[in-house]
Amino acid sequence: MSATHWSVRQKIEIPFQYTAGPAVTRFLQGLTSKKIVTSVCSKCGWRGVPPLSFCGRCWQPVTEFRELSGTGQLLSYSSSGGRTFGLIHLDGADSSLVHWVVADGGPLKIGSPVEPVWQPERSASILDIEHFRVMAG
Amino acid sequence: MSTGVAIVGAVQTRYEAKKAHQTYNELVYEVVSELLKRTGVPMQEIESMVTASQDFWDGKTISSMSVSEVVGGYLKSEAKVASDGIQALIYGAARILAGAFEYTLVVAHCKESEGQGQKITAVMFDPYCQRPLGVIAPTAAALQARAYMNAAGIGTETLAQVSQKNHRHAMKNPLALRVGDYKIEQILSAAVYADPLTELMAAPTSDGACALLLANPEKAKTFGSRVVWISGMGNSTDAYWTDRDLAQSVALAQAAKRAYQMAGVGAKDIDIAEISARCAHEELLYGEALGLWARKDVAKVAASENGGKVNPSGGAITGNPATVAGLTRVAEAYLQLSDAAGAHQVPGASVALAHGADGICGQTQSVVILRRSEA
Amino acid sequence: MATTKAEGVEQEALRVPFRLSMEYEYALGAHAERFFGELRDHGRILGVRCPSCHRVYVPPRPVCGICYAETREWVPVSDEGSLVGCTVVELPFIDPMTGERRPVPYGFAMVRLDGADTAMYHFLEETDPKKIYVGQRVKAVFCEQRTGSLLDIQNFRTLEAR
Amino acid sequence: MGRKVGIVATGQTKHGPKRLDVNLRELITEVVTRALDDAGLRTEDVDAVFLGNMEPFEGFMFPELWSVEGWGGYLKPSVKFNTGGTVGTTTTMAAYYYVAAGLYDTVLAVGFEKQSDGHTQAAITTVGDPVWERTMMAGAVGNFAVMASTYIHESGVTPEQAAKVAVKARRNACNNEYAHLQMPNLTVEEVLASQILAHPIRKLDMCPQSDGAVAMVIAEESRARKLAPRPAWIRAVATAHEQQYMGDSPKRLAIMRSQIAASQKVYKAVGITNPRKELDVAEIYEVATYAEMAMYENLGFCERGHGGKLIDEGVTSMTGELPVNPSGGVLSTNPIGATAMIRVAEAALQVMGKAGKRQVPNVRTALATGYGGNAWTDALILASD
Repeated sequence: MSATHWSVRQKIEIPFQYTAGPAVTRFLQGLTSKKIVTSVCSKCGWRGVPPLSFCGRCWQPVTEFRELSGTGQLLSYSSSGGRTFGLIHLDGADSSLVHWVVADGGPLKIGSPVEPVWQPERSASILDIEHFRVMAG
Repeated sequence: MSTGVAIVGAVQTRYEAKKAHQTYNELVYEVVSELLKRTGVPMQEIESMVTASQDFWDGKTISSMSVSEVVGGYLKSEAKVASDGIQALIYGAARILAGAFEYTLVVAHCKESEGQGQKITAVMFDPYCQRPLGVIAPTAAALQARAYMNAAGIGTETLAQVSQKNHRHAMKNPLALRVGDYKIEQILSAAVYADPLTELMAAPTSDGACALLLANPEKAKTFGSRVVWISGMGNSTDAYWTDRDLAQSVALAQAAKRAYQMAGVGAKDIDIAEISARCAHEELLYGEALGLWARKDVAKVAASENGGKVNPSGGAITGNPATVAGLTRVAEAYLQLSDAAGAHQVPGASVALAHGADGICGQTQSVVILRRSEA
Repeated sequence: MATTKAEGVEQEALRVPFRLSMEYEYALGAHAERFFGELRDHGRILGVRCPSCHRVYVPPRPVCGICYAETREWVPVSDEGSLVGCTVVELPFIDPMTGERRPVPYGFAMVRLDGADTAMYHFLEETDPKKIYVGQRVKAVFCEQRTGSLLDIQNFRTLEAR
Repeated sequence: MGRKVGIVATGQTKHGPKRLDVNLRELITEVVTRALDDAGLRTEDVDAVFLGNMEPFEGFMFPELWSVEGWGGYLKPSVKFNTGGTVGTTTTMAAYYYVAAGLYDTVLAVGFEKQSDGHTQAAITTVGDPVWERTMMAGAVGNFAVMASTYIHESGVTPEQAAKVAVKARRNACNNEYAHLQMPNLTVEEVLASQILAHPIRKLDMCPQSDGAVAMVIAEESRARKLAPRPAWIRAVATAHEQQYMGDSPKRLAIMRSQIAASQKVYKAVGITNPRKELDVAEIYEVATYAEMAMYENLGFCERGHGGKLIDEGVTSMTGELPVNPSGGVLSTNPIGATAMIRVAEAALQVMGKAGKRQVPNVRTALATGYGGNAWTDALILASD
């Protein structure tokens, strides 16, 4: 209770488990084998990360999936709480991927080339990518 | 041209960092009771209410239940929009245009101080690939800010100028939370909100509520100069934040086009624009999409007082809570066109634009065009 | 990972866990402050009366929704009342305030205190469903130490049997 | 009263306890595809989309914006609602008002919920006020148990009569390919023997939790006539709220003030004075067996206290004078964000003559209701020309 006014502190604590569905499952499973998978719409060519099983623009199922190289370019970055978040344009994808980024091979600036650094132990989670590092040159 | 729906009154609370003295029904009763007093319309004559609030901000499933009684909803038609209050206003107008109700009360409330803002915004993010990283709304806004600065070729000084202008305007707005004649250097060196945005380039945590009364043309006749007509409305939904170019708002450009078409006006006819920008870069980005200025001119726009026609109220950056910020813009546009804006009144305006957005990096965009009545 | 056969597709169903865990500090507001101040300091329960229809509301609130009239008059109500509706919960569900299963069985009811026109949710001491019934007279059991919370009333004890 | 507006097409998923084969976006796509196919439309033909669901059940703020590609929403106007159990009917009514106002001509209404991803009773408990109710509340089960005890006291209905409601619901559901619980051989004894959740509510007295979605295409008159041979016209709509706290309505279910008010508003609007005779079918939002009987009384299907008699006499069975919930109702299917809209969709199927095995013969006028929060009510009357 604050000095002058009363309040009650309470928690809302509820466990969730989000069903990934076929396309996102394929993406997460790809991470266990160090692969970044995108979906490709046969009509408009949109390459989604995480992949889509249905294209909302063309209103048709998506059945083609591709493995990306994993490299990309930094679209933007922002550091807070001792960590730097990067918005990454992956080569061969249209969606951007947000992840942690580290300068390493060069400074963090828009356009810097980046590549994923993989965790030794992987469990079909986005955290299987430890972070993206700026590549040299 | 009028759509046939008028605003006849608008009331806001003072926006404060923490309204520890009020629970939700008291907060909302404050604005609704004042609105009924100012308009002279008793609750018995109002059958339709549209509210806007968010379960995660209120820490309650069905957040509208807390205010059902104080908005006069007992045995009446209240519905809750789970998005920015400007959407509740558009839905309220639709109810009147459908001929179903003579009046509609529109109310938005939020107490950001009661929840943990960071954690609350985290649940807007993709649960598979984004939430595990700890991404929260300030991070996404900062990523957008840097992308926009890069695309528009501007630096943080330009953002500081936008913030300076708004906080100066707020000095004439008694309801504004954060007010001050800040120096550019002060804004640039303020604590980090989320790099590159400093705390003075982003809205502080705030509590507040806002209520408007809509009326059909027949009822509006009795309100004389306090009548302001809704002459255009537009809304659009953008792609998810990681599936679009964050440096522009295609959805806002489309929402504005729809509203301009309905109102029979263009961007050049807008005398006052209240843009719902809780971060400095959003005002410039959204102003582009609204056709108020071109990207190549944003540095000049930020440096000029722009005739004081953008956010005379000080805007959302001075502290308007989520879900309320857009309805606050409509309220401020109404006050300008009914000559009730007091110290921050801009003389001679006849067409005003109010904008609202919600979701990550403004994924849902709404525009309302108001016109002074010729009475 | 559970495997399921749904809609004809054998599917390795992956599910990503997330623990929603948020803390809130809810302001009580003027009416609840008055109610709980009285409860803490004098062990008395207050309702607020509508000037138009004279209904006495517990919990108190700023306006009577029926008349849309401001409720300004505070009136004491009894710590005894009757059960408007009652139950004993046997289903162990996840309590959102802890994230764990709430211990069952526990009794709770809508209790209309003498002098109030509305009823209030509270715990019942009794947990045998055969020993509670609508209309039954009950009395508040106050805690020794009162801190200004609804749980200053530990629960309601039945005063009679069928 | 604005333009004439009709429901021309509907789509539903196969509702079930747990859809592990789709995420939320894919669940929505499944149902929007079915509704558009039913109307013979493409997404480009849709002017705006109205969505309803309960974010706390998904642990997700703006789930409809994350799912935007799932309902073809890119650069489309859209509005999101969250009003508890009534969200499906409230979303439908919003779509109706926008089209009646002439703002849009052809719109989609979508209700969705994936409850298996979360914990529904926990989330429903946060419906309770944190200061006054949450500590005692036990989700919807606890609320309905308390309300049922009051109704039993007022009307004298018996657990056997309640069990008959459960049997009617789960047997009707066998004629509904979308229903979650289909129990052709369910008996009264089985219901009475099912596990107690909160006295007097047993497991089979209570609705299930489901994953599921529903979508409807709603259009103004001229388009509606082109899109459907027999549109289900939305003839009257009403919402009536309760006061703020659970205990404000003393006899909450027994005398449901909001349901009496909302139903009388829609009856008056279409000139109905004896709903039991003048309605051909009703899809009501009953949550629990005792609630269905109480709602018969509040909806004016019978006198006060006669809810049990109506069940005993089979008045509300498929062969009765006023069939109630041919779809199996909420007792058979409950994806909360969709549940109230499923009532409207099923009522529309009856009026359009497209209800297949659960079709009540020559339906001209149907009632659909939504129940939400602390017993407030949405009511709609659908009718053919």
